[in-house]
Amino acid sequence: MPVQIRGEVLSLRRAGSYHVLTLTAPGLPELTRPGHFVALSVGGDNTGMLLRRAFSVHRVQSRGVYGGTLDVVFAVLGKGTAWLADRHRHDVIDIVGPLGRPFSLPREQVSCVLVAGGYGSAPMFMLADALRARGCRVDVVLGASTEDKLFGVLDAKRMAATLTIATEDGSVGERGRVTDILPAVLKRVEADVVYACGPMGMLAAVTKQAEEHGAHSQCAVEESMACGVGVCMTCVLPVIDDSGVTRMVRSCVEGPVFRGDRVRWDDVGTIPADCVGAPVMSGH
Amino acid sequence: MPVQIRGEVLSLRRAGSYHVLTLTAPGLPELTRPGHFVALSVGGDNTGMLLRRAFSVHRVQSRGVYGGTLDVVFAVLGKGTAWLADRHRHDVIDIVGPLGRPFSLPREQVSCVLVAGGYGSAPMFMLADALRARGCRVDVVLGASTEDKLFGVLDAKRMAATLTIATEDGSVGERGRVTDILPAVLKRVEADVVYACGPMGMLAAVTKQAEEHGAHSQCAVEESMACGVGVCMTCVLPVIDDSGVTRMVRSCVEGPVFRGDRVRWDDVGTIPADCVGAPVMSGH
Amino acid sequence: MTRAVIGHGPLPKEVRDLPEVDMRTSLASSALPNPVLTASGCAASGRELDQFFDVSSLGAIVTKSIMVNARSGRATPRMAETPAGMLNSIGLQGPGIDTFLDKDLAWLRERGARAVVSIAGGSVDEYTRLAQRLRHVPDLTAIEVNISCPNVEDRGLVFACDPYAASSVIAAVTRNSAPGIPIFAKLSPDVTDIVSIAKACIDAGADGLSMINTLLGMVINPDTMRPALAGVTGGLSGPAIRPIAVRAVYQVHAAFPEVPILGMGGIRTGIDALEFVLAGASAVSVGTAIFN
Amino acid sequence: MTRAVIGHGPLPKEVRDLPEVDMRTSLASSALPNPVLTASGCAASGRELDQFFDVSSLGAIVTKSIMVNARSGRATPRMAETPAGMLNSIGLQGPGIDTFLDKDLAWLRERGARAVVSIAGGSVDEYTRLAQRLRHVPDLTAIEVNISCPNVEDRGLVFACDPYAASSVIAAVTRNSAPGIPIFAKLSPDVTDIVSIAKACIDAGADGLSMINTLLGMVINPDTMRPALAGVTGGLSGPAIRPIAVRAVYQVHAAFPEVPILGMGGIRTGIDALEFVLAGASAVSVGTAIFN
Ligand SMILES: Cc1cc2nc3c(=O)[nH]c(=O)nc-3n(C[C@H](O)[C@H](O)[C@H](O)COP(=O)(O)OP(=O)(O)OC[C@H]3O[C@@H](n4cnc5c(N)ncnc54)[C@H](O)[C@@H]3O)c2cc1C
Ligand SMILES: Cc1cc2nc3c(=O)[nH]c(=O)nc-3n(C[C@H](O)[C@H](O)[C@H](O)COP(=O)(O)OP(=O)(O)OC[C@H]3O[C@@H](n4cnc5c(N)ncnc54)[C@H](O)[C@@H]3O)c2cc1C
Ligand SMILES: Cc1cc2nc3c(=O)[nH]c(=O)nc-3n(C[C@H](O)[C@H](O)[C@H](O)COP(=O)(O)O)c2cc1C
Ligand SMILES: Cc1cc2nc3c(=O)[nH]c(=O)nc-3n(C[C@H](O)[C@H](O)[C@H](O)COP(=O)(O)O)c2cc1C
Ligand code: FES
Ligand code: FES
Repeated sequence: MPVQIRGEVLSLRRAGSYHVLTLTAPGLPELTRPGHFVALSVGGDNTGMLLRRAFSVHRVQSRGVYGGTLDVVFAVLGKGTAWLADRHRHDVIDIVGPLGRPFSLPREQVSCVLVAGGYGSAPMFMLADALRARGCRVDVVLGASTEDKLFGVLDAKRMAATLTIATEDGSVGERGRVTDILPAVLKRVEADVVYACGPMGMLAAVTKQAEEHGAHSQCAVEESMACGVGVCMTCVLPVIDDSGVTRMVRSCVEGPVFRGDRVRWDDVGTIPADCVGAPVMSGH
Repeated sequence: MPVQIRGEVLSLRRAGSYHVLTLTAPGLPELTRPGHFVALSVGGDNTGMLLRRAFSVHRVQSRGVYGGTLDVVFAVLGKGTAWLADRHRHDVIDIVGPLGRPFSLPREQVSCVLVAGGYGSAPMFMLADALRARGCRVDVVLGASTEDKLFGVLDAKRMAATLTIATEDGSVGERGRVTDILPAVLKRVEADVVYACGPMGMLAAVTKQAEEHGAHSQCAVEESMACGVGVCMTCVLPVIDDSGVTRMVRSCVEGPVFRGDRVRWDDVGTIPADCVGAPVMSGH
Repeated sequence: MTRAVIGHGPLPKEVRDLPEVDMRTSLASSALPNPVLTASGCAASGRELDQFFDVSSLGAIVTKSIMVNARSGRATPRMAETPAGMLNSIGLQGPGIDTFLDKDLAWLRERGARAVVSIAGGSVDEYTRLAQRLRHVPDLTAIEVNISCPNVEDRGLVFACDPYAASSVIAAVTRNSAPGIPIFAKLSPDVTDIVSIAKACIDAGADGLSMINTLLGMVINPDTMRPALAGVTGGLSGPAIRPIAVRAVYQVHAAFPEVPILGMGGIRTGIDALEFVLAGASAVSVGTAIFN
Repeated sequence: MTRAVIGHGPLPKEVRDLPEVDMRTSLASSALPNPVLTASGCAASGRELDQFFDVSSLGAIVTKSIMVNARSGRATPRMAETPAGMLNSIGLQGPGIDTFLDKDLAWLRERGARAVVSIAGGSVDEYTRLAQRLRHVPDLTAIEVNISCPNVEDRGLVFACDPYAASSVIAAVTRNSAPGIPIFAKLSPDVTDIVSIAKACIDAGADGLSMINTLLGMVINPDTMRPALAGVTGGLSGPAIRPIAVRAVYQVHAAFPEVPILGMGGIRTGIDALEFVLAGASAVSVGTAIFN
């Protein structure tokens, strides 16, 4: 049950290439689970930007003088994120959340590897807390093109049993991508579940490596969204259901977290011919 | 020769119902004469508000640390002025100006009455200074619906030989409109020229009273403008030229100040049938 | 517009500025407690929005256009934001009429919400079958016929762009629907003369008109240098198109003052809704603003 | 787009993001040093803008549509701001072709600025007379034929909305113009099938197409409850309509890849201009953004 809140900017700080925005968000923390996202209005009154922007919940705090706060981590990509990066203390931003389906947590005390590319690590710290509270082992693998695009290295170091890092330019950790270092980690820690958040290509590869290793995978996807609440059908991708049938499902309400093995990664951006309701081919 | 300047907000203060906005405006003061206006961009990046808003120049200062400042006085009317009223120190506002034709100043040391309704007094103080510098007598008549909609009473008191005020609710001065008190003032001070700024209806009436008294009139009009620089033909009104011919003229470049007797006040908002290029009536 | 509609979630924050008066209105023969509806395709079948506010307080939910069979829609990206608007190219993804009736409409009925069912087809025959399927469904507030669909039997020409094609669809639907249920033809603004299309629909038996659907638009992504939408073109909606919608409503109302109009296109606030009412609409639908 | 164009006054502040490369282009047989023009009616005849930047650095000035006789235009208010757009109903106010040639075009020539002269008429005969009047005028970059005008001889039907009427005007203009001068037909988006209008104009001899003109829109003032414009309806321009313009350019370019297109509609930045070029335009005009 999401809520709509007028959040006040408490702080906005840089973290490498990213910005960390803290908003008052009374009522939100109690409802939020790791992997949930929020949709923020951007542009202010009379803006030409109609649509909310989606961000993973990085952190929520329910205590304190503000009766609840929300942290999101974002990269400036276009107009809306540029506007967000220009906010000041006391500015008001409209929040809708928590939205989507969060990560599934294991019932048993299993070994979990959390893999993130770039700001994909934003939701991983809440997730790590929840997993550790259940007695799971948590190892973290972070990757980015370069050091300043890693987010949360110190926090990850503190909370993870081990932290392994890959950067494409080798500025920190191994030179390469997370998927160059993940298989070794999976083996080393005898991973049962892999949690991943990052670009589609990474999620596809992580799913494959998890499968090869025999681990479950939970992937948080990032599809362009218009409504964020399930009413517009913008954010779909092809997902296989329990009976083996492929459907175009809405990542804003049935995701953003999916079982990796259920997403037809290679077909994202297309309508697979065997999907429910796919156009019937005419001709020979 | 107008300039385009990115002005920084130095201050924004209330004055009765109005707001006084001071912007840095290097280069502007030297170019500005009483009656000029400026066009301000509103809404910021990605705004849905495309058009600049026009405001009379209230004051310019060319000295000081900022290398030139501009004051405008405004009422919150709609979206754009609401946005302006919400600015903070250091915000940047794009300025184009000075625009339009300023008030004509008399060559001789004549008796001048300055009449203004509401924020129409904004340009009158620069004008009064210029007139007094030429040795003219300046008397001021201010009117508004109620006291908080008078602007600049103290300044007017200081600079004018006499100040007469009318408010519709009688909260200060005479109860009534400026045109109820103007004829007596014209007579008392033996006015040679009347300068007026305010709503169209007031300008029409002032022009008539000036004519009856035998004074010249100079009226600053306020027509809705799209470009403010003479290229779009939005801001026209019917004005009689030297040869007695009526044309639809652009108030942004041929005004906003017109000789009162040249404007066909009763026909504003229409295309008079005898105007150049008026539709030829068909029929019998 | 009615206080109940606002402030609880992703719905027009400012659709509230109309005076607090009796807001009852009607869509042809159907009475509505208030004149604010959702626009087809912008509220699914109401269930998701019910988390944010009581959907039964709406004038009605206009459901996503439904076709006979399940349909996967178009490839992604399906959306691009534009100045004060957005493009969509969803391609009428939906479960097909049977599942819709069993699940979605059943939920709306149970919830006590009024439903206007929007139907879409690729041929006159498909519209006919949809009308027949709805014939015995009780308690429908109205049927909205989305004729902004390509006619697969006529080189993909959009029904709403041709008076004859539009009239064929509307005639088939009115002929096959339960008597007494208001049939609203939903018009496209992408035509030279919307009044002539309106006339064709009215003559064919439409009880009212919904206007406007989206305008055909396109965005090219400067980074990829390719169309931003997988479907190349898409439908433009949002405040950007409001002046076009108001004009269309005004023109058609001037020509057919007796015909009820459900007005839409860029409505965000009560003032916007009032503009449509002044132009001649009996009620309004809110679409894109729901996403805001 | 070229650095010279920007930053000196009321002109698209951000039309500068294209790479600093050789920007030469052509409009049919006329060469231009760069592909950025002003849109008709948004730059008068260039003189006012010359205070802010050197108008001879523009690809060309497209002058306000001129008619045979002086014309007072419509009553005020003539303008209403809309979300990311504006409505105008100027009604082609202008001095008539003779004064225009003597004063405005003479100034442009003296100033060394390239001129595309836009002409408008109420009948095929009026367009013919304008073409004849321009026949011996030297150094015109092109003639743009604004056919979004009501035909006084055919119940006020807009030429641009009918292939036959559009073709009659373009044929008359090409027949009566100096050989070699490019004739651009300016199309209206307010049609069911813009490709068919484009075809009619090309078949009638147009060397190129300018697109798009404004869309017919309307705003009702909620305070007065009356249309905001004295002329009731007006033309919608600005970024709001950009997706429609890009789509129109793309469709027409796909159908007639050899025909040069002067693209316009909501261009504010170099990126916007690039979008039109990618859609198929050879050059672009900037209109409403000049006011910003
Ligand atoms: C579930 C989810 C979680 C996300 N979490 C984060 C996060 O924690 N940190 C972060 O920096 N970003 C996150 N994103 C991406 C973020 O939403 C986009 O970067 C942002 O919307 C870009 O907006 P813009 O106005 O700057 O870009 P523009 O390109 O101007 O946006 C135009 C439109 O496209 C949409 N859009 C553009 N890029 C994306 C994208 N990559 N994903 C989704 N929509 C997009 C925008 O929402 C907007 O509607 C997330 C996206 C989703 C769907
Ligand atoms: C030469 C001139 C001098 C002016 N001087 C002052 C001044 O010193 N102080 C002051 O408070 N106001 C002044 N105005 C009026 C001021 O421009 C409008 O109040 C302002 O544009 C309203 O903008 P808005 O966005 O708040 O209203 P909206 O109604 O949202 O504006 C919508 C559009 O209509 C135009 N518009 C609306 N009302 C007016 C109006 N009364 N006059 C002109 N355009 C209008 C706006 O510019 C905008 O383009 C002046 C106008 C002109 C033409
Ligand atoms: C994402 C989206 C999906 C839509 N789907 C449909 C649809 O299925 N059937 C239909 O008739 N109109 C559909 N429309 C059009 C809307 O119902 C409405 O006519 C249009 O968007 C204008 O209103 P607005 O500006 O308030 O959105 C859709 C619009 C959007 C934005
Ligand atoms: C105030 C105004 C006046 C216009 N006058 C004309 C005109 O005289 N002739 C013409 O062909 N187009 C005219 N147009 C249309 C523009 O040339 C252009 O086609 C349209 O505005 C779209 O471009 P834009 O969005 O960049 O303004 C006018 C537009 C505006 C805003
Ligand atoms: S974004 Fe609208 S359904 Fe997912
Ligand atoms: S406002 Fe454009 S000509 Fe005056």
